[in-house]
Amino acid sequence: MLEIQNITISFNKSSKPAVENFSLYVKPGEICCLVGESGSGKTSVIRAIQGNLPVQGTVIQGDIFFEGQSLLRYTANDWQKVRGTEISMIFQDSGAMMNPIRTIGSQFVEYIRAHGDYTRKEAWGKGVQMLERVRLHDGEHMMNSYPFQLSGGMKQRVGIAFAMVFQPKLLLADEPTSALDVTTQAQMIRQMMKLREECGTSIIMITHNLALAAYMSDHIVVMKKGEITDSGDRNHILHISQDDYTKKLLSAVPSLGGHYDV
Amino acid sequence: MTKKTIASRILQIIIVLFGIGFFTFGLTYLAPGDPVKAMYAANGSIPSEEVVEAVRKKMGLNDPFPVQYFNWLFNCLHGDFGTSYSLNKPVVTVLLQRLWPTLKLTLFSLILMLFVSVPFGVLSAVKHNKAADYLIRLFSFVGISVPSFWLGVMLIYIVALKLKLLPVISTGTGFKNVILPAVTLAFPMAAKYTRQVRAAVLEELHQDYVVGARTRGLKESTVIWWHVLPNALLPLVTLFGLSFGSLLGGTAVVEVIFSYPGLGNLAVSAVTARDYPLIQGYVLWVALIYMVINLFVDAAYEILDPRTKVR
Amino acid sequence: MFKPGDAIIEARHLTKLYQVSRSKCLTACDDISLNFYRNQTLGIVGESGCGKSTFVRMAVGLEKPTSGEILFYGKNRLELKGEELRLNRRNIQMIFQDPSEALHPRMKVKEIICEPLFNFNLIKKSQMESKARELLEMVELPGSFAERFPHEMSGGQRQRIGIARALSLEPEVIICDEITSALDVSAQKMIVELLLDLQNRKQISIGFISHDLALVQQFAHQVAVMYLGNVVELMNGKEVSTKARHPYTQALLDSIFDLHMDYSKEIVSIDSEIPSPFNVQEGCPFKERCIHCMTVCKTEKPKLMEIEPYHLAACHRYG
Amino acid sequence: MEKGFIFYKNHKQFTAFFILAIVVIAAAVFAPLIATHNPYEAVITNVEQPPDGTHWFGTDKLGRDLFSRVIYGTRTSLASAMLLVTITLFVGSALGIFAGYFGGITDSVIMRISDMMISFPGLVLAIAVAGILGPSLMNAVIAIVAVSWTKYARLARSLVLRIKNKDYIAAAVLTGSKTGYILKKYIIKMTMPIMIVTAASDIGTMILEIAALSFLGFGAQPPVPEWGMMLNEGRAYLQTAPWMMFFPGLAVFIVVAVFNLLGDSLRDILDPGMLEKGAAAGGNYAGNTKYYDKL
Amino acid sequence: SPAGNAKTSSDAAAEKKILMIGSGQSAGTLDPIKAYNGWYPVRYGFCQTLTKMNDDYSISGWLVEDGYSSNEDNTVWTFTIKDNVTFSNGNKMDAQAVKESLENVFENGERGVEYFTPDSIEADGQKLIITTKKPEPILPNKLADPLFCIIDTSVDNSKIADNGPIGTGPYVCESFDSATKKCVVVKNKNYWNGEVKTDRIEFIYSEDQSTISMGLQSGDFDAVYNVSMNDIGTFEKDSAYKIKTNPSGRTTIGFMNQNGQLGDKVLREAVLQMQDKDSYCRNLLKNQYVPGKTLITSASDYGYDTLTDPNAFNPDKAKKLLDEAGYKDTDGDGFRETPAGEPINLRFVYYTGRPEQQIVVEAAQAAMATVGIKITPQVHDTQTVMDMQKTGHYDLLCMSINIMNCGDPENQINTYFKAGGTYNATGYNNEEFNTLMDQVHITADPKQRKDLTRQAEQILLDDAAAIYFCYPIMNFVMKDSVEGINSTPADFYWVDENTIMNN
Ligand SMILES: Nc1ncnc2c1ncn2[C@@H]1O[C@H](COP(=O)(O)OP(=O)(O)OP(=O)(O)O)[C@@H](O)[C@H]1O
Ligand SMILES: Nc1ncnc2c1ncn2[C@@H]1O[C@H](COP(=O)(O)OP(=O)(O)OP(=O)(O)O)[C@@H](O)[C@H]1O
Ligand SMILES: [Mg+2]
Ligand SMILES: [Mg+2]
Repeated sequence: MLEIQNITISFNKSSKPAVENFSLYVKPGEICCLVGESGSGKTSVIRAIQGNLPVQGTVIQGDIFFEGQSLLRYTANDWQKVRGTEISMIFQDSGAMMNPIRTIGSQFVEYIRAHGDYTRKEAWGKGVQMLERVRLHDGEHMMNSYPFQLSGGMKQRVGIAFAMVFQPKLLLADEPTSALDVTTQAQMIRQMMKLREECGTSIIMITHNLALAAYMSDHIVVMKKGEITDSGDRNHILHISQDDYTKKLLSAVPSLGGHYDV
Repeated sequence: MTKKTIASRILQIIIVLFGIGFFTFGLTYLAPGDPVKAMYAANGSIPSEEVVEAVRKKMGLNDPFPVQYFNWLFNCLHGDFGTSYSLNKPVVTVLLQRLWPTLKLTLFSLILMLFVSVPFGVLSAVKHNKAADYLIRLFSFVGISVPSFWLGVMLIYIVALKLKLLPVISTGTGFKNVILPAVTLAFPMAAKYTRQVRAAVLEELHQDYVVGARTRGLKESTVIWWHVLPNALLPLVTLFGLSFGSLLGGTAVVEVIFSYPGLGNLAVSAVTARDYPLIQGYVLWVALIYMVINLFVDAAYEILDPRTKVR
Repeated sequence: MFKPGDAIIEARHLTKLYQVSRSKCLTACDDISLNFYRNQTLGIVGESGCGKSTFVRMAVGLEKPTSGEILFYGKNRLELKGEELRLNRRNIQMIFQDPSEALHPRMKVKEIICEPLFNFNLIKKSQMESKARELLEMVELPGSFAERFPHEMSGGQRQRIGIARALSLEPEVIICDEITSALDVSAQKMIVELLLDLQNRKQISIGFISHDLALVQQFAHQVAVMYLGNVVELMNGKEVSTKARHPYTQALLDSIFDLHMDYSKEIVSIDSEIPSPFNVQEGCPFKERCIHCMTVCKTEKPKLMEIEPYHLAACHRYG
Repeated sequence: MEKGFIFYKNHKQFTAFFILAIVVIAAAVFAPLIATHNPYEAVITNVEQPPDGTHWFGTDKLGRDLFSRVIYGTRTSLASAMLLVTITLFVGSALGIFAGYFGGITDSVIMRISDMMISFPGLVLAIAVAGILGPSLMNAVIAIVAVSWTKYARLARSLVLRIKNKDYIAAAVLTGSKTGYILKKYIIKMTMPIMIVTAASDIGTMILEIAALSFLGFGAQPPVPEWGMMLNEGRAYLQTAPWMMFFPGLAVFIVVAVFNLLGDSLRDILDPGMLEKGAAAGGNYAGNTKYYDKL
Repeated sequence: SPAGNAKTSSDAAAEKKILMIGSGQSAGTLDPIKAYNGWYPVRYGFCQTLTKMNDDYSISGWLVEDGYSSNEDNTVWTFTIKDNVTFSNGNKMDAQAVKESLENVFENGERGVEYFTPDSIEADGQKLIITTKKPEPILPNKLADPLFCIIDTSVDNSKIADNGPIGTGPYVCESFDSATKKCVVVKNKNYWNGEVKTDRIEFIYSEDQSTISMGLQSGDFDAVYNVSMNDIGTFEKDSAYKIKTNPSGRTTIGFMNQNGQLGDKVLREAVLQMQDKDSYCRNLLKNQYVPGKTLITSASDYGYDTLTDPNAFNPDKAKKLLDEAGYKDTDGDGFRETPAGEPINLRFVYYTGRPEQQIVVEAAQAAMATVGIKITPQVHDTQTVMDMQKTGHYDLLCMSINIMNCGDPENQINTYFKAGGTYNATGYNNEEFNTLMDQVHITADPKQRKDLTRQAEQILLDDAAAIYFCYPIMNFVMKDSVEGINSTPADFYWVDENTIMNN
C-alpha cells in the first residue's frame, strides 16, 4: 500500500539531514506508530508522505510509493485529488486546522463537494452523519458551530470525522492525542481503531506515549536523530528488543503501581 | 454587539465628546487674542474699546469660565454651536454645507484605495519574493514615502494643466472634480493598505488552517479567496474605520491644494481667521462622525468575526 | 505521618471565583483544603482546567483567594503585606510549567539564578560566579552554563535552571506546576529524580502538579485528585492504583495506557464532555459522567470525608 | 570590528539603510560644511535662477540658494521629527507602562484620556492646537505629540499586559523582587526595544506630518528652511520655477524613504510578525482590542 | 447628420453667451451691508452706487445725475436721481427707494457710521437731500463705496445673503453657493441702460493663486481677476490672452515704532536708505508693483513725482550714518549695537494675506543684515498684527493700506499718522503735520485739499516716519476674445452690460 524506500530528508544542505535512510512498509489496514524523542524527524516523515514538507525541506534521496505510484512525482493537481480522499490527516490540534471564522458545517460541505459530486444538501447530510459516527451526538448543532466553540476533545473528533468521509486508504496522524486529557484520549483512540475496522484504513501515527503505541499498533518504529533505531511489533519492542535506546525509553515511562526508589 | 455594549459605547462617545468639548473650549478660552476683536476684524472693522466691552458683555465673555462653558455646552446641546465669525453664519449651517463634499471625497478615495490595495496585497503575498511582489512593494513603498501635498500639486500640473484631462479647480459639484483629490488621498493610503493586506495574507498563509485546507485537497484558489482572504481582511476592518476617520481629518491638505470645498479646507481657513466657534464646531463634529463610524465598524467587525460572539 | 503539626502550609477552604463577565462566574477552586508537610510530596492530579494551577498560585501567594485562608506555620499568610510579604516569600517557591516562559529571555543564567539571592541581599556581586556554579552543580548542569541565555538551552536544561532558581533561597516548600509536561519522557524522568534527590537532602516539602496519574503516584506521599475545582479524593500515593474509590479516579485509571496493561482489553472511556465550570449547578460535580450516579448525587454535593485512615473521598457511595 | 562585520553579514539590508540614515543625519549635522551658500542670504538680483553650476538646485524667490536651504532643511525636519518622536516615545511609553502594570484606576484614567485622543483624527487636533497656540514649529511639534502619544501608550500598555502575565514575572515576584526592580529589569527592558523600533519607523511619518502642518502654514515660519514650508512657497512658482517644488519634494521623499526602510528592516530583525500587529493595536479603537491583544 | 448636430450644439453655445471668471477673492454673503467685503453685489453686477469712482480717482454720478451740490459748510447735499433707472424686478428707482436703501445701511448695518452719520435723508420725486451731522466735504466719494449700493428694500430681503439683492445692475443672481462661493449670474432683462450682451457669467472662487492661473491656462476660465505676479509672465508672453492692468490706491507700508530703538532718527534713516525698492519691485515682485516713495500711490497726483525723498536708496550713506552715530559691532557677532552698547534685534511683524509682504519683509531683513542691523521677521494673522499695530508691540510692522479707498486719503492719513489716530502707536507726533491735517478736514476745494495733503506727506518723508515699499498693480487677465472687462482703481467694477466673449 505505502512503501517508503530509504528516504533522506534535508532542510539545509550543509547540516545533517533531518531524516536519513528511512524505510517503511505499510500494509492495508495496518496501524504503524512512530515513537522517539523530540526532533527525531517523525513529523518530517509524515509531511513527506503528505507532500507537504516546509519549503526549505526536500527529499534528497529515496522514494515513496503509494499504491505503486511514486508520490514524489505527483503534480500539484495529482496531490489535490489524492489529498483528503485517499490520504487523510489528523493533527495535534484539529481545531487550528480549520478556518476560525467559518462554521464546521460550511467547511465540511466545502470539503465534501470539492471531491465529489454532491449537492449542498447531500453534503450537509453526509457531514452530519459522519459527525454522529464519531459520537458527536447533536450533529446539526456541531455543523453550525465554530471551531472555537468546541472543546479540545470535540475538535479532535471532528477532525476524525473529516478524515473519515472519503474512507481514506491511508490516515496520517501527528500526535493526535497529546493535547488531550487521558479520558478524552481514550475516546479518540477508540474512534481511530473503529475507523480501521470499518474501512480498512491504514494508519501511521506519531505519539510519544509508548504505552499507547504498544496498545494500538501492529508495528512500532523507534526513531532517534533522524534514523530508525528499532522497529517491530509490540512484543518485540516491549520484551525482546535489546536496543539501548528502546530500553531507555521504556524505563522512563511512568507506570501505574511503579515507584521511584527514593 | 449586545444592546448593553452598544449603550456603553454610546455613553463612552458622549463622555468623550464632553471631554473634547471641554478641551477645545478651554483651549480657545486660553488662546491669545480677543474673540470680539477677531469677530470685528473678520468683518473688516476696528471696534472702539467701548463697543468691544459692550459686545463682550452681550456675548457673556466677561462671565467666569465655568459659566461660559456651561452656556456654551447648553447651546451646543440644543444644536447651536454659535456663529462663525468669518462667515457670519451659524456654525451648523456652514458645517452641513461642507460635510457632504468631504464625505463624498472620503468615500470615493476609500473605494479607490480598496480596489487597488486588496488585489495588489494578495498578489504580492501569493507571489512572495517574486517579480510581481517586488514591483508592488516598490509601488507601495513610494506611496508611503511621498508627501501627499507634493503629489497633489504634481497631479494638477500634469493631469489638469498639461494633459487637460480634468479640471484644475475642484470647486464644482460634478464627479470629475473629485477624481484628482481622491487619487491624491487614496495613493498613500492604498500603499499603506497594500502593505497591510500583504502582511496579513502572508501571515495567514502560515496559519495551520491553511495547511488543513490544503490537506483536505481544496484548490489553491479556494484556499486563498475563501479561507485566507477573509481572515486576513478581518483585522483590517477596524483599521479601515480608523482610516476613514483620519481621512476625514487628513483631507485638509488635499482640500487646500485642490480648493475643494470640504471640511478640511474650512478648518484651515477657520484657523487662519481665528474663527473659534467654527474650530470648536468642526472638531466636535469630526470627532462625533469619527466615533460613530468606528462604532459601526466595530459592530460590523463583531458581526463578521464569530469569535467575538459569546458562546 | 501527615500530622497537622508537621504541616508547613495549611490551605483552608480556599475558594476562587473569576468574574468572567457581568453575568458569568467561573468557579476555579471550590473549598479546597490541603496541607504541605515537611519532607513530604503532595501530588495533585486532574484534567486540564480543573483548577490545579489556580490552587497552587493561591498557595504561593500569586493570586488572592476569594475566601479561605492560608496558614504558614499557623500564621495567616494572607494578612501579610508589602515588605513583610516580600520577605516571607523566600520560604515558598514555585517552578513553572513552561520552562521557556518562566525565564527572562534576555538575562544570563547566572543572573537568573542569583537574582533571588540579590533580592534578599544574601550574596555580594563578587560572589555571583561561584554561587551560580554551585547552584548549577546542584541541578547537575556544568558550570559553563552560567554564561548562557535561556534560548541557548534545551527544555530540560531550562527546567533545571528554574529549579535552581527556586532552590537558591533554600525554601521550605517548593511547588512544581506541571513542570514536566513540556518535556519528553526521558527528560521528565531525570527532572523528577533530581527533585526527589533534593528532597532527600534538604527535607523540603514538595507540591507536585500533573495530569499524569501514573507519574504522580510513583513518588508522591499523598495524592489529591481534583475535578472541576474540587478535591474528590485524597489518599496515600502508594495506594492509588489499588485503593482508589472515587468513580472519577477509577475512570482516570481506566483511561491510562500503561506498559503493563492488558493489551487485549477494550478501552473504556467516559463519552461525555467535562461540564462547563461556569455557574456550577448543585449536586455532585461528577454526576453527569458517573456510572454510579444516584438521585442524591443530583441534589446534594458530597463532602470530602475520611473513608479509611489517611484516605478521603467525596462520594455519596462512601458517605 | 569582527562583530560589526558579522552583524553586517546577517543584516545586510539593515546595515545599508542604517548607513543611509547616518548619511542623512550627517547631512543635517554638517549642513554648514555641505551647504554652498548661506541659506538665508538673499541675492535680490538673482532670483528664481534655474539649477546651474553655482546653484545646484537653483535659487528661490528671494535669490537664496535652494541647495543650501534643502540641506539646512534636513536639520529642521530631522531635529523636529526626532524631538517629536523622543517626546512621544517617552511620554507614551511611561504612561502606557504605568497604566499596564498598575492597572486599576490609573489605567482607567490614562486609557480614557487616550480614548479621547484617539477618537480624534490626528491632523484635526493638530490643526486645532496649532491654530489656537499660533503657528510655529514648536507648536506643531506639541500638537503632533498631543495626538500621537496615545498610540505609544496603547502599544506599551498592551506589551506590558502581555509580559505582566508571563511566568517569569510571577517568578520574579515570588523570589522577592521589588516592584521598581521588576519594572526596570523586566518590563522596561522587554518593552523598550519594540517601542524604540516603532518610534524609529515612525520618524518618516512624523517628518511627513510636520511637513504637512508647515505646508498648511501652521508649522515652521519663514525664513527658516523647512521642506513643507518651502514646498508651499514653491507652489506659487510651479510654472515659472518648478525646481522650487521639485527639490524639497525630492528631499522629503528620500529622507522619509530612508527612515521608513530603516524602520522596516529593524522590524524584520526584531520580530517580523509581532510589530505589524502591535502598531495596529496602537492605533486601534478602544472598543475593539480583543483581536490585537493577542499580539 | 452628425456634423449638423455638432453645428447646432456649438450654435447653442454661441447663442447663449457664457463667461467663466476666476478669482482668488470672494465673500460668504451677498448682502452688501453685512461683511466688510460687501462689495460683491457691485462686482458681480447686481448693484450700482449713486456715484462712481473714475480711473483718475475723481467721482462722477452713476445712478444720480452729475450735478450734485452741497451747502456752504458741506452738511447738506442734494442729488438728482436719474430718471430711467429700474430695479431688476422692474420696479422704478426713485428718490424714495434710494432713501430707504440708504437708511437700511444705517439701520441694519454697522459700518455706515464709519463713513458719515446722516441727520436726515429726504426724498422728493427724483430729488434726494442728505443732511449730515458734521461737515462732509467728500460725501459723494463716500457714496461710491459699494456699502451704499442701492437695493430694492420693498421686497423680502430675509434671504439676501444667499439669493442676492435686487439691484439696478446688468445682472441678477441665479445661484450662490456659500460653501464653494461660486456665484452664477444671468442677464437682467429689465436693465435700464441698454441691452446686456452676455447671458450668463459664472464667478468661480479658489483661494489658491496658482490654481486660478492654471485654470485660465487649462481653459477652465475665460478671465481671471488679479493673476499673481509669479504667473502673469506666462500670459504676457502668450498672445491668446490680454491683460488689463491698473495701479491701485494701495500702499505697502513698513511702520517704524519710535518708542523703541527706532526712536533714533539716524537708525530710521539708515533703514530707509537701505531699501532698494526699485530692485524689490523689478526682481522680486516681477514689476507687478510700483516702487514706493510717498505715502500715497503714484497712480494719483498726490505728489509722487514732485515730492523729494531725503532718504532714497543709498547704502553707503546709510553705513556712514550708522558709523558716525556710533552704531558699532562691539561684541563681534556680526551685528551692530546701539551707541549705548545695547544689542539690536528689530522685530518685523507682517501677515500672510498679501503675497508681497513676506517678500519685502524678508528682503528688508536681508538688506539690513548687510549693514549689520539685525531684523527678525515674525508672521502673525491679520488680527494679531492689527492688535499689535494698535498697542505698539513691534519695532517694524508691515501693512498694506488702501489709502485711496474713498478716492481721497484724509481719513487714512489721520488714522495712521496723526497724533491720537486710532492706529498711530508709533509715537509719531509732528505739530506742523497735525495742523495741516486739521486744515484738510475743513477744506472742500479738491485742489486745496491735495496741496495740503502733499505738504503733510513731505513732512512724513522728512521725518523718516515709515517705509513706503511699493504700490501694487491690479490686473484682469482674459482670453483675447473677451471684451468689456477692465481693471479699475476702484476695484469694484468687474463686469458691465458690455462685457462679452466674442467667438
Ligand atoms: N522548516 C524546517 N526548517 C529547518 N529545519 C527543520 C524544519 N522543520 C523541522 N526541521 C528539523 O528537522 C528535524 C526533525 O524535525 P521533526 O519536526 O520532523 O521532528 P519530530 O520528531 O516530529 O519532533 P517533535 O516530536 O518535537 O514534533 C529537527 O531537527 C528540526 O530542527
Ligand atoms: N485569570 C483567569 N480569569 C478567568 N478564568 C481563569 C483565570 N485563570 C484560570 N481561569 C479558569 O479557571 C479554571 C481553572 O484553571 P487552572 O489554570 O487552575 O486549571 P489547571 O488545572 O491548572 O489546568 P491545566 O492543566 O490546563 O494547567 C479554568 O477553567 C480556567 O479557564
Ligand atoms: Mg513533530
Ligand atoms: Mg495549570
